[in-house]
Amino acid sequence: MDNARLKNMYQEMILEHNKSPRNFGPLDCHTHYGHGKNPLCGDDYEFFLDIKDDVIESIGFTGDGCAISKSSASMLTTMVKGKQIGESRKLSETFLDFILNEGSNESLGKLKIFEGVKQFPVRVKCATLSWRALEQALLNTKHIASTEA
Amino acid sequence: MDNARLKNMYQEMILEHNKSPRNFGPLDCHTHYGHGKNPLCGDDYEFFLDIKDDVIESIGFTGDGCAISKSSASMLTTMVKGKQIGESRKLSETFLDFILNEGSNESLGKLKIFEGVKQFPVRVKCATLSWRALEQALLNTKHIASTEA
Amino acid sequence: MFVKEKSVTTLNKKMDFPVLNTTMRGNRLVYLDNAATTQKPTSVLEAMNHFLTKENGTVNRGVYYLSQEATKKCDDSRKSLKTFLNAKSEKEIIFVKGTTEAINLVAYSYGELMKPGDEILITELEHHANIVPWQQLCLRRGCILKVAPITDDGHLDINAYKKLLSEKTKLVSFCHISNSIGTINPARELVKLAKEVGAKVLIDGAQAVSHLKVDVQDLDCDFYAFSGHKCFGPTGVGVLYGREDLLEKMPPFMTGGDMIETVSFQSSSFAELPRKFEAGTPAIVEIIGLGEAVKYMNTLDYKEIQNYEQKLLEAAQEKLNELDITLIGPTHTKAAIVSFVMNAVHAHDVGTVLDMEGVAVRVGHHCTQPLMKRYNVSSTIRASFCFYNDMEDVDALINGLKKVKEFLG
Amino acid sequence: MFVKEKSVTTLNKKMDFPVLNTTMRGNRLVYLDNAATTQKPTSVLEAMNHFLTKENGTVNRGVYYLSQEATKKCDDSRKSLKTFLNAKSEKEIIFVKGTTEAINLVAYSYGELMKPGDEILITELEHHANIVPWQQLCLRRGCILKVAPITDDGHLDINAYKKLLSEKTKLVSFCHISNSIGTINPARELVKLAKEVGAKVLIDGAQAVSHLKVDVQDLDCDFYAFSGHKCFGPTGVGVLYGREDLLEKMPPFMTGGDMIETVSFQSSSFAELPRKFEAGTPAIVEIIGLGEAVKYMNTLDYKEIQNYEQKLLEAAQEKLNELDITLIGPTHTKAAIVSFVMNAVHAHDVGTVLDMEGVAVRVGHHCTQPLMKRYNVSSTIRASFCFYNDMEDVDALINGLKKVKEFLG
Ligand SMILES: Cc1ncc(COP(=O)(O)O)c(C=O)c1O
Ligand SMILES: Cc1ncc(COP(=O)(O)O)c(C=O)c1O
Repeated sequence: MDNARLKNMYQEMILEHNKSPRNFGPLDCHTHYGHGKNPLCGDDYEFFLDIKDDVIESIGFTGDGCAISKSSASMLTTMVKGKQIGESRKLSETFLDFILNEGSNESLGKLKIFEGVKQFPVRVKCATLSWRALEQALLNTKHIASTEA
Repeated sequence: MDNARLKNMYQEMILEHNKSPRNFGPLDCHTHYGHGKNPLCGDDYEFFLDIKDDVIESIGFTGDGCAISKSSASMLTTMVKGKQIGESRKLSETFLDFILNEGSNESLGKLKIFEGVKQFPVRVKCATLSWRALEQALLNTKHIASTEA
Repeated sequence: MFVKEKSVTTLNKKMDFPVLNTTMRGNRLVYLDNAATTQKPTSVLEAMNHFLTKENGTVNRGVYYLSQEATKKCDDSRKSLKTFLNAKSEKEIIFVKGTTEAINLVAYSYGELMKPGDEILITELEHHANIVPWQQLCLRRGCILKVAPITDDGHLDINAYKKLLSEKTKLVSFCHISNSIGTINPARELVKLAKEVGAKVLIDGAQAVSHLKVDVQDLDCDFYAFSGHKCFGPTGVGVLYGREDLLEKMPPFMTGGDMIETVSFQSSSFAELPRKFEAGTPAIVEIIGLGEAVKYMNTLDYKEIQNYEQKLLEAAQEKLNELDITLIGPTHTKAAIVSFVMNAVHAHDVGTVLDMEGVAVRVGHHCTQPLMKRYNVSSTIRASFCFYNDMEDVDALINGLKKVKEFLG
Repeated sequence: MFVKEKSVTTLNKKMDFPVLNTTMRGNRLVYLDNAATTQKPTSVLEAMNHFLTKENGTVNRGVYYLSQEATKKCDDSRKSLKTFLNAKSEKEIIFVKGTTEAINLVAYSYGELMKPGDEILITELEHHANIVPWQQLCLRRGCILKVAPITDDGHLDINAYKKLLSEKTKLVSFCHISNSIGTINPARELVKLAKEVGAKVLIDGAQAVSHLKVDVQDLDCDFYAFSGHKCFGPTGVGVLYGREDLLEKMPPFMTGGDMIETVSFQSSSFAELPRKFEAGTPAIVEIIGLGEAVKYMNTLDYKEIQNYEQKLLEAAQEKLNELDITLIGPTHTKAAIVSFVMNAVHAHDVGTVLDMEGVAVRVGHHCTQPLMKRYNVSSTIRASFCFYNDMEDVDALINGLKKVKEFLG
């Protein structure tokens, strides 16, 4: 049944990021921190950002969850690394608007592949979780203790 | 509709006792006391008994309620006045068995007219209330303060 | 004017309610116990039946179809209720078992924020559900229960109410409409007065939702409680509306699954609103049924209904006054609920004879013993009308009462 | 032997349950989330529908036909439950909203009789509904919560349990069957041990009633709690069995109409059992539905069902072991509930793929976070069987999991 819909959600790239997540692991030193958690299904991720002069110089994440949430977290890190805060926020907004509403997928680049998730309404929050955590991290202006402290 | 069933319950004698209850009013002096109360419909009666040498010399009741409960209380007083405790208990048992189960109505005398109530299951407790209060009063061995005290 | 008259006299909704089309004791059923529970329209019954036969599943945690659908339907129901009550947010809609649980929830949970000496003000009109939970709270926390009296004509004594309000008053709780005698309280005014002394206000809306349009923001109350079964929905479900900031501050009432965020044996943290107050598997099919009842109510024109019900009420009161009865309570500013005693015939006997005619009324104290005491009666006969009643129902009541007189008068 | 085998493999009840005969995503529905909620047989649906379309009325105070019938039906339901559980008296059957309310009722009400330093003993297997209410009670009254551990194979560590019992232990509460991993607790033995130190015992029977014959006198427990929706009845109703003498001593939990004897503004006195604990309009149609579910369960041969379910369980476990999965919890003395993780695939993804095959399983922590932690997993895939499942359902699960492997492995 419905193989097409499943294949559409579990795209190769998603499965690949799920197996080998990028930027996985905490940062030695970070200036911003975000925590995304879905108590109902147990998805739980922490994001560590090192922001200098308005630019996300470095980003890492830890945690566990389903293929959608993990690949979303992984791809998020690759997308925002090196970007300015404003640009990252904009990307986040565009992505959420694309997933939650009928927003355009232009300017989303490879994030477009999450299109298939929209056919699985209960899985949508798996795709959005890490972006929510990013927004939270970017709001967080005060420095957070580095993991070394 | 169903006039027959109604007439069968609201027998002349029942209506007559309801209008002119016998032994209505408290006793100046009593040795036993019983209280019957149905909080759901508001029936509420108090029984005052003066028992000497095992005989119910005098009995009175106060309170208010529906035609069935009031006539039942009134007829109860006329039936047990002058009877021994044992006899009264026996009468009570026979009456309750008649109303609640398939018990015989022999030896019930004019109490037989409550037969019609059996066709109105929710009204059965109206007919039994005062008999329950009587049983309670007869259990009550200690003297109760007279109303004059 | 003519058009209005017409619509008023032709309002006929009986066909929507299967029970009303059954016969009773050989007559058509004359259902006049709507203050106890209302009948349910076909649409509600069908929504429940459809769910149970085709889609039954649990909510919240399932990734499978049935559970997703159930979750969506319950969410939709909450959305409908938010709009229906004009709440600001869905977080303010808590599903409970009924009005009684709603008031107990506030008494237990908001009660935890109250201190010895704090005062709770209720009125003489209240249902036991809006009396006893406060008495128990007073016993638990040393608070003081005050009661605003009514005047002989069954309306709240506003001056006395004002005098009882003070900065000690922390909570005021009153019924929107009295279930027993039909009084419609001037809710907005009462809320305004209570707010002036800084008190929070709960409105017991059990009787109101089926009779008038409720707007919690317009009323400006802090809590609003009602039962599904009294507004065309099923038993086993009701709603507590609560102002979000207050609900946030309140500790949970019942605890268990679905209302927690994380649990360890050391401690637990609680979920966001509204789930914080909804422990355990919700009354799923009942919530769906209530959602459908809201849809039904949304098709009603409350103005029209109020006009119509008032016509029924006036006719009933007029005809009752020709009989040997005494009306209890107000004669104006009241919902279509009449409470009366028949001179020389006990309410219970009246009920039985009416039942034989297929006329269903309530006799007793209507869970308002203090109010009965106020009027020095132990019980009344209460006929409570709904928009699906009609003049024939009024006539059936009157004819039944004549018969009572014949039999027992 | 042959005859038994035959009856075991031919048990087929699917026809009794309308939902099981729907198609799902083009396949027949394979419903394996019975621990969350069970489906309802036609007889239950018809009883509810009949009541709502023909007889709907409220209970207790009405002298009219509809109300009398409703009252009688609810009374009959209570009688059926008394017999079903082998309680001594109908006074011991309290209708509540579900297991969660039942446990909260005991925690609030029996909790009032507890003192600082009193201990409550639960187990590591418990559902949040049997953890959080006790934590809250401990916070309210200064009691201490103790937790009996399980062994790696998912059974209660009886020695540890014994050691934790002392004369300080005032209440012991454990599940009859674990909803998460299926463990069947040796309830009688656990009760006996608890009684030796004078503790009262509550059994959370939410999962047990659909799988085995419950006899509260034989178990000798003080309280037994379960939900209607988990044993073929509707949502919105459940039962708390309580020993009469204990219930008599306990203060009421929720208060309001129907549970009082007299109310004045000074004080109120409470009604007799069971009404003392049933404030407000009961969940009438749900109570009627539950009564009908009991009738249905009375037609079942529990021995046969247990045999049958064990066959399904064995087959499922055997076939699962051939896949790349890890079973969590016990392998014997367990109900037909299997909990597992798939190596390298997250439970959530498994659930989605299975759903696409029309196979409904639960993924997550099953409201047993501490137990998940014990096994060092954040979630499991749980397939919970009922007697209406069959070998085809087992095969559908296995095939679905193979597909998961294909897609995501
Ligand atoms: C063992 C156990 N206890 C308690 C509960 C709570 O039951 P309910 O949600 O019906 O109140 C459940 C089910 O969720 C359960 O499985
Ligand atoms: C004014 C009022 N408040 C509270 C209640 C209690 O509602 P429920 O019994 O549905 O909880 C009722 C109805 O009985 C009522 O009429």
